[in-house]
Amino acid sequence: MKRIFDTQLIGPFAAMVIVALIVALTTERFLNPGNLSNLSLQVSIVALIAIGSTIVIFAAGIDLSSGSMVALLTMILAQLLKFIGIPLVLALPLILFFGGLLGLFIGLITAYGRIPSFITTLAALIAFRGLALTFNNGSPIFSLDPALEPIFYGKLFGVPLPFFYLVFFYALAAFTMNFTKLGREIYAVGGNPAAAVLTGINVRKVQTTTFVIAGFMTAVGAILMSARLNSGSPNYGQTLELQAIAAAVVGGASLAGGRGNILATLMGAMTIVIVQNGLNLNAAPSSVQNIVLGLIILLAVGIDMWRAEISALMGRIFGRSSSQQSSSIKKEA
Amino acid sequence: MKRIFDTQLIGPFAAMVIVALIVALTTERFLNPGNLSNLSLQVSIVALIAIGSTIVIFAAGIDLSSGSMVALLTMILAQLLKFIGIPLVLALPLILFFGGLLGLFIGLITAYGRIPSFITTLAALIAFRGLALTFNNGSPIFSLDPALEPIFYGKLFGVPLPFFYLVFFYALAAFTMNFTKLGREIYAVGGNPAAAVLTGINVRKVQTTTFVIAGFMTAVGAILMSARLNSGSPNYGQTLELQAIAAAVVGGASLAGGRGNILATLMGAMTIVIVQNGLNLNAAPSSVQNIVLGLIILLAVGIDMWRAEISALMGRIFGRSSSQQSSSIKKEA
Amino acid sequence: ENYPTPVPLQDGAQAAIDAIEPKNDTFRIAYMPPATEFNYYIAIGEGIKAVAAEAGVEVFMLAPQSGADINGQMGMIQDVLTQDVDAIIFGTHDEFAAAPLLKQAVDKGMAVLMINSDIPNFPTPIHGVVGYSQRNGTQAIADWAIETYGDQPLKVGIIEGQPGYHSTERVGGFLDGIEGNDNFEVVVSIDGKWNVEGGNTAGMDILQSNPDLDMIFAANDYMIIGASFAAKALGRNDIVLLGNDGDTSGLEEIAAGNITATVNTSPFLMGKAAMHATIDALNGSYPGGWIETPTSIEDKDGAISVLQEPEKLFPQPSKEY
Amino acid sequence: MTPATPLWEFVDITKAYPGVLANDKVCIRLMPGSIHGLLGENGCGKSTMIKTLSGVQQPDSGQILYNGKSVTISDPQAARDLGIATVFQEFSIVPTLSVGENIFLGNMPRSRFGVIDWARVYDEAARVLAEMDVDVSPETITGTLSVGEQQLVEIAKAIAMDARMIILDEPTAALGEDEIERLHQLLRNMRERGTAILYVSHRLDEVERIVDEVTILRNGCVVRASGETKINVSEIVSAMVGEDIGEHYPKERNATDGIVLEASGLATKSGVKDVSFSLCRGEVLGLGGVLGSGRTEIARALFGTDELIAGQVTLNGKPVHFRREIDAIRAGLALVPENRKFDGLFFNFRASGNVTAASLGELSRFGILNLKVEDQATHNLIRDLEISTQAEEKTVNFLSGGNQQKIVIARWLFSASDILILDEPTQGIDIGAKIAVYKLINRLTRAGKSIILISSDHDELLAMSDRIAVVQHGTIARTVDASELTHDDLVRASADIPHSKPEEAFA
Ligand SMILES: Nc1ncnc2c1ncn2[C@@H]1O[C@H](COP(=O)(O)OP(=O)(O)OP(=O)(O)O)[C@@H](O)[C@H]1O
Ligand SMILES: Nc1ncnc2c1ncn2[C@@H]1O[C@H](COP(=O)(O)OP(=O)(O)OP(=O)(O)O)[C@@H](O)[C@H]1O
Ligand SMILES: [Mg+2]
Ligand SMILES: [Mg+2]
Repeated sequence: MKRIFDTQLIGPFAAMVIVALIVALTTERFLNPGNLSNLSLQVSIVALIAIGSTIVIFAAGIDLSSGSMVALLTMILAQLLKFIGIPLVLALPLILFFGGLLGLFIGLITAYGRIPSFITTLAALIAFRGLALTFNNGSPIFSLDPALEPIFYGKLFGVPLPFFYLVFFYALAAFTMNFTKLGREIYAVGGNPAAAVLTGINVRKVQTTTFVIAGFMTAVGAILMSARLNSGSPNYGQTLELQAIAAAVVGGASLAGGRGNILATLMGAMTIVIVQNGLNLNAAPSSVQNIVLGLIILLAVGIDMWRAEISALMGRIFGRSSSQQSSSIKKEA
Repeated sequence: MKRIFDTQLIGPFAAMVIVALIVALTTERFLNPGNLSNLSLQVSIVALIAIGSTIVIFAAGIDLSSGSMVALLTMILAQLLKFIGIPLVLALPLILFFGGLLGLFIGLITAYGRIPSFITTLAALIAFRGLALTFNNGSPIFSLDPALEPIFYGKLFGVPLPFFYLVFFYALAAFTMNFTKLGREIYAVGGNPAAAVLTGINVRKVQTTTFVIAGFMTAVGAILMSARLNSGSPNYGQTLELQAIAAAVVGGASLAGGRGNILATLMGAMTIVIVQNGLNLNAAPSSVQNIVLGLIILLAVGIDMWRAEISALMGRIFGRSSSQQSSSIKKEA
Repeated sequence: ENYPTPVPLQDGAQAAIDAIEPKNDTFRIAYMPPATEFNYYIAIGEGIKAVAAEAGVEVFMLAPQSGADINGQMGMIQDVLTQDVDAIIFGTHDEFAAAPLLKQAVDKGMAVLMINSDIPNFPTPIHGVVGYSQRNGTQAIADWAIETYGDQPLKVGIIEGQPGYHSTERVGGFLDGIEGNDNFEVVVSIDGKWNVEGGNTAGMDILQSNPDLDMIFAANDYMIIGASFAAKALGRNDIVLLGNDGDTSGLEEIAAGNITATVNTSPFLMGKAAMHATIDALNGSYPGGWIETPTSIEDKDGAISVLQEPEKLFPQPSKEY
Repeated sequence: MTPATPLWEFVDITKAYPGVLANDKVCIRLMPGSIHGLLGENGCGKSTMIKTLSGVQQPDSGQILYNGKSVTISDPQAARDLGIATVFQEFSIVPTLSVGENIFLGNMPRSRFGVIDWARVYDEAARVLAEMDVDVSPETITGTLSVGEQQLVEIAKAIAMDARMIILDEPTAALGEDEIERLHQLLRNMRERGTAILYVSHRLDEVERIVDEVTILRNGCVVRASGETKINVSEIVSAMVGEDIGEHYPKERNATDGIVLEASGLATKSGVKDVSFSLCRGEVLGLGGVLGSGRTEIARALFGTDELIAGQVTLNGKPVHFRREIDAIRAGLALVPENRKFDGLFFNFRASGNVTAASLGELSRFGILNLKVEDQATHNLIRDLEISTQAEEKTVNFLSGGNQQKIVIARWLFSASDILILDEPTQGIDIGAKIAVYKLINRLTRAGKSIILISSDHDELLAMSDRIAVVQHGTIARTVDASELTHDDLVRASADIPHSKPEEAFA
């Protein structure tokens, strides 16, 4: 437990709480139970996809494809349900499988083709949206299946179902990263791939696996998106990949790879969503939302980067020398 | 001259020619002079912006902000011309200045704040679009100035003006990269920032400069965009940053920094535009365009990465041992 | 009267007006268009605000930036549901996605009206629909084109919007209008993504692949404005350019002679009608149903006369006409 | 186990890279309980051989016999299963992970359900570190350790496996004399227990001390098989180079009385305290001390890289203040950093770009570079310093370590620096290249330039310096004439470090 809830969580957790406090001060509607249960709906899709994006980042990769992949998968799901007539219980696992499969392709090309993941997933970002447009002449497909909506809007003991998905997948991810061979191999590959090769870690396999995980989690997100909107559309998920990466980054994941706590990503996603919710509740225009989100990303990373300087400054202000050394690692450029 | 037109250009040039040949075979309209002069219009905006994106990449950075910055700058230009009533001859230099200034901000935060450029420009990508929306209630502004259109649509000796802008700025960029101190320093910083510091190169200043150049070139692109549509809009330039990066990458620039030829980016941009033009002339749907563009990016980088293997294979096929060693640089992981 | 008499919605699509329970003394109304990227919805919003100011009610606008961001719009509707709002005036690109949330709004006693629509059978019962008939508008401009240019063979290009209800209806209306007329031949039809940039690219491409085009119809004014630049660049001043919306800038382009004609749908007036109906619904004096706002075809002279009444326009024209 | 049967036998191992035949029919026999040296010049194929033996790559042809039976080592895991542990030349630690994790990377102790047993990871790592007498907590993030400590973790990785064969590829390159002695003791203990050890190093003095037999490679071929060469530096050298090279330390004394640089009371945040010394024209001032004593930090303080918080540098009698590296460079200082790979070379440039990198200002007018001068000067330097002429055409990653090092030094010849700080300039380069560097030092001092030489190779330091400053805990304990100091003095100075424990710990 100590391993999972480590000191890396303090920063993102504090950020989340501070942001929540500020929002709660600006509007009493924030702490309304209805609104709080809304938050778990709002955060669910991006936070679930961010699990995959973060794990790819841990292995020093980047996944730009998830937004387009969501579009493609919602179209495939729509096609399956509406035009091919496959029952929902079969279609959902199929979508998860396709998500993993697309991730596998990306992973194989990246790892075995030695192409930087920025490039492969940029290509996928463009191509997947094109593929999504080939279905149904590029038109959205509506009213897929009445049984789809409860997947997103349903409740258990009065708590929205997406809350449970979040708990389940984040618990699984935290366990994997901290207590399994795979998890440690992902960190090792991200930290120093050359060293990982020399120690016998199958670096390419590990890299590929991270993309399979990302594809799978994107499929989970795509299913929730389809359930929420009861439709599939080639336009869904635009910039979702950036939101997912933003969640990881606000949570403190280093793009250089090798370190970070997966639970911090959940907090990063929560922070972003709380801010958006707060702005929505105060009826702020979308322009302000964008500006604020940009600043949050900068601030979150800045605070992480300048931790040593900030703590030194704090020490000077509060008159005690900061004895704790910065845990940030000097990366060879 | 030999320095500028070096062997790194052979690959991208060959790719461009092959693609052009294929397109010419599928439709006789391609080689129509009108269409060819159109190509220079089509390619101009993205190719000019790609100069900046490529130079940032040479210094091992990445610029995701250019698309949003185009939107913001077209809105500022529209505001200046239409609502503030500043004359065009004054407004244009101001926009170039603002572009450089925005680039300066990004550069300073990146270089002196020690924040990865992926993050700062991601934040800028989001925030600039928000800023663009704060003008005119987020609505486009039309019919800015009749004198604006000729900047894009005008001709000199029957050749579209954008062709001359391309020649001018690419010549300038090629000269800078190959014959000036700054150009050399950019490659040095991209190749090994730690070594650059110890040789007395002001790494942060150089990094900042690349972003100023990128901001300036984005402003050039924004002016052309405004001239092309005689308007400003917060929606302009979406995914333009990705197209510019794609041009650099198809031209063979390595995202790891330190190497590449700026003229190759022009060829990369041309290759992409020729393919799109070819698909348009054959009335291919946009879905196909996306898929093809994705594949081109993959192929271009793949061929670059596998050069050693491919030349070995060629050697085996044509019965002579490939004596030339691969020039691809083994990067420390 | 403030708006045309409502036409009843289809069976089962009408929510009960007497179930509306305003919670605030000063009505709080949310205006939720699909996106802020379209001037059109801003113009509607201005109409709404104008009436709100007169009537002394509170209104706020909440919308994602991009029309494609339906997920974002649903999030916003959800956020609004937990607030004490008395009415929602919404427009959406995906009625099926919005339906479950709007059902909750109706169940909570909010007044729910859809704007810029002619859907008589929204998937869940709502209180009213305000808008022009998308099909009738573009069919009228097709009729106008036949009347004006129909005496010789014409090759027509179409710039669609991104696939969806609006694009289907508007393009469908135009095609209905020219159907059976042998002089009109549609030779190409492509997507212009609803915006100027997309319209410009599409215009460039279709004029290049079909140099003999005589007429372009675009599903909105932005795209036809974009296409007009393409025509100009290729030296095609003779081409007939038709749009749809009655956007101020579109009208100004028509007045300037850069575009031939458009369907003027008066978004500002539509917004006023919608707001009047909403306040009436909260006061119980609106019977429910579809309010069809009028449209007209405006060519150069018509556009100038519309521009001469700036109080009915948003944004304001760039000069006096 | 009869000593007559080799534990491992590698027969006719051949491995080619594109354009290079790195190993050509190499045969090595490794006996249990014996330390086998694998020696040769830079690029002769030692690391290639080791990668093959460790399963990192497959040989093109050849046979591997384990206890007389033919085996294939398909991957590093297979090597591990066969009881082979390797310390690679390239750092193979993951800087973002803890020391404990690095030690067990690739085979972390796990419980029955495949769940990682963290308690055991740290307990066993602590045990191994204690056995090696390394004072590092297993929970420390490895990247925060000093280079030397990281190298010790690297070695701990191999020790932890309790292997029957251990391969070490230049394990001492980043170690000081003290650590080297401890490592040797550890290896002797392992030899006692019957472990076969394959040892690669360019420090022939230590080879002489520890190795039982040697195999010498040249251009990928075995030129002297085991037993054909006596374990003696000069014999080894002539076998390696193929000719007798005479004096290993061709020291010229060019020191004069004129003081060019004087440092008084320097201190930085990186641990430099009250450092004072003077440097004369034509002098080589050696900085001796143990790993982590702060020699590199003194160099950085002088060069303007680390900000001075106290003290004064005086250059030719004038006080100077370097805010950045460029100030120091302009004043005539030069720094050849200790890690040429990370801090020295631009692998994306050919020789020319590397040579002129520190002089771009002088090479340009109005910001435009004079490329003719650049090419000509590079050509001349390549000729004068006998650098491989390939460097003119190819990026420097294709050059051997020695050539690379000469190019870094050439940079400062081109910039016409008067004072050169050479930080471990011969680390990892072969004896021939070392002598070339020594001759270069002579040439520089003869031309009236002054040199600060940092080296952990005591013989080299003693032989090449005029005076030696002994550095301890970031300060200069004393400065004496090199001739008044012996190897033992330096070792003793090194031993005077608080946390190091007596050598009995290894017994
Ligand atoms: N991955 C590789 N690809 C191509 N050539 C390589 C590769 N690795 C090594 N070489 C080349 O193979 C030859 C042998 O290199 P190797 O690293 O085995 O030398 P070494 O004896 O270990 O040298 P050093 O003493 O400098 O460590 C050299 O010419 C080197 O340039
Ligand atoms: N990245 C780092 N983070 C924290 N401390 C470091 C780091 N690198 C080095 N140190 C510390 O700085 C001191 C000097 O370390 P280093 O091994 O570089 O010694 P050095 O000065 O190069 O020694 P030498 O005298 O061998 O040149 C040590 O106390 C070490 O622990
Ligand atoms: Mg080696
Ligand atoms: Mg050192």
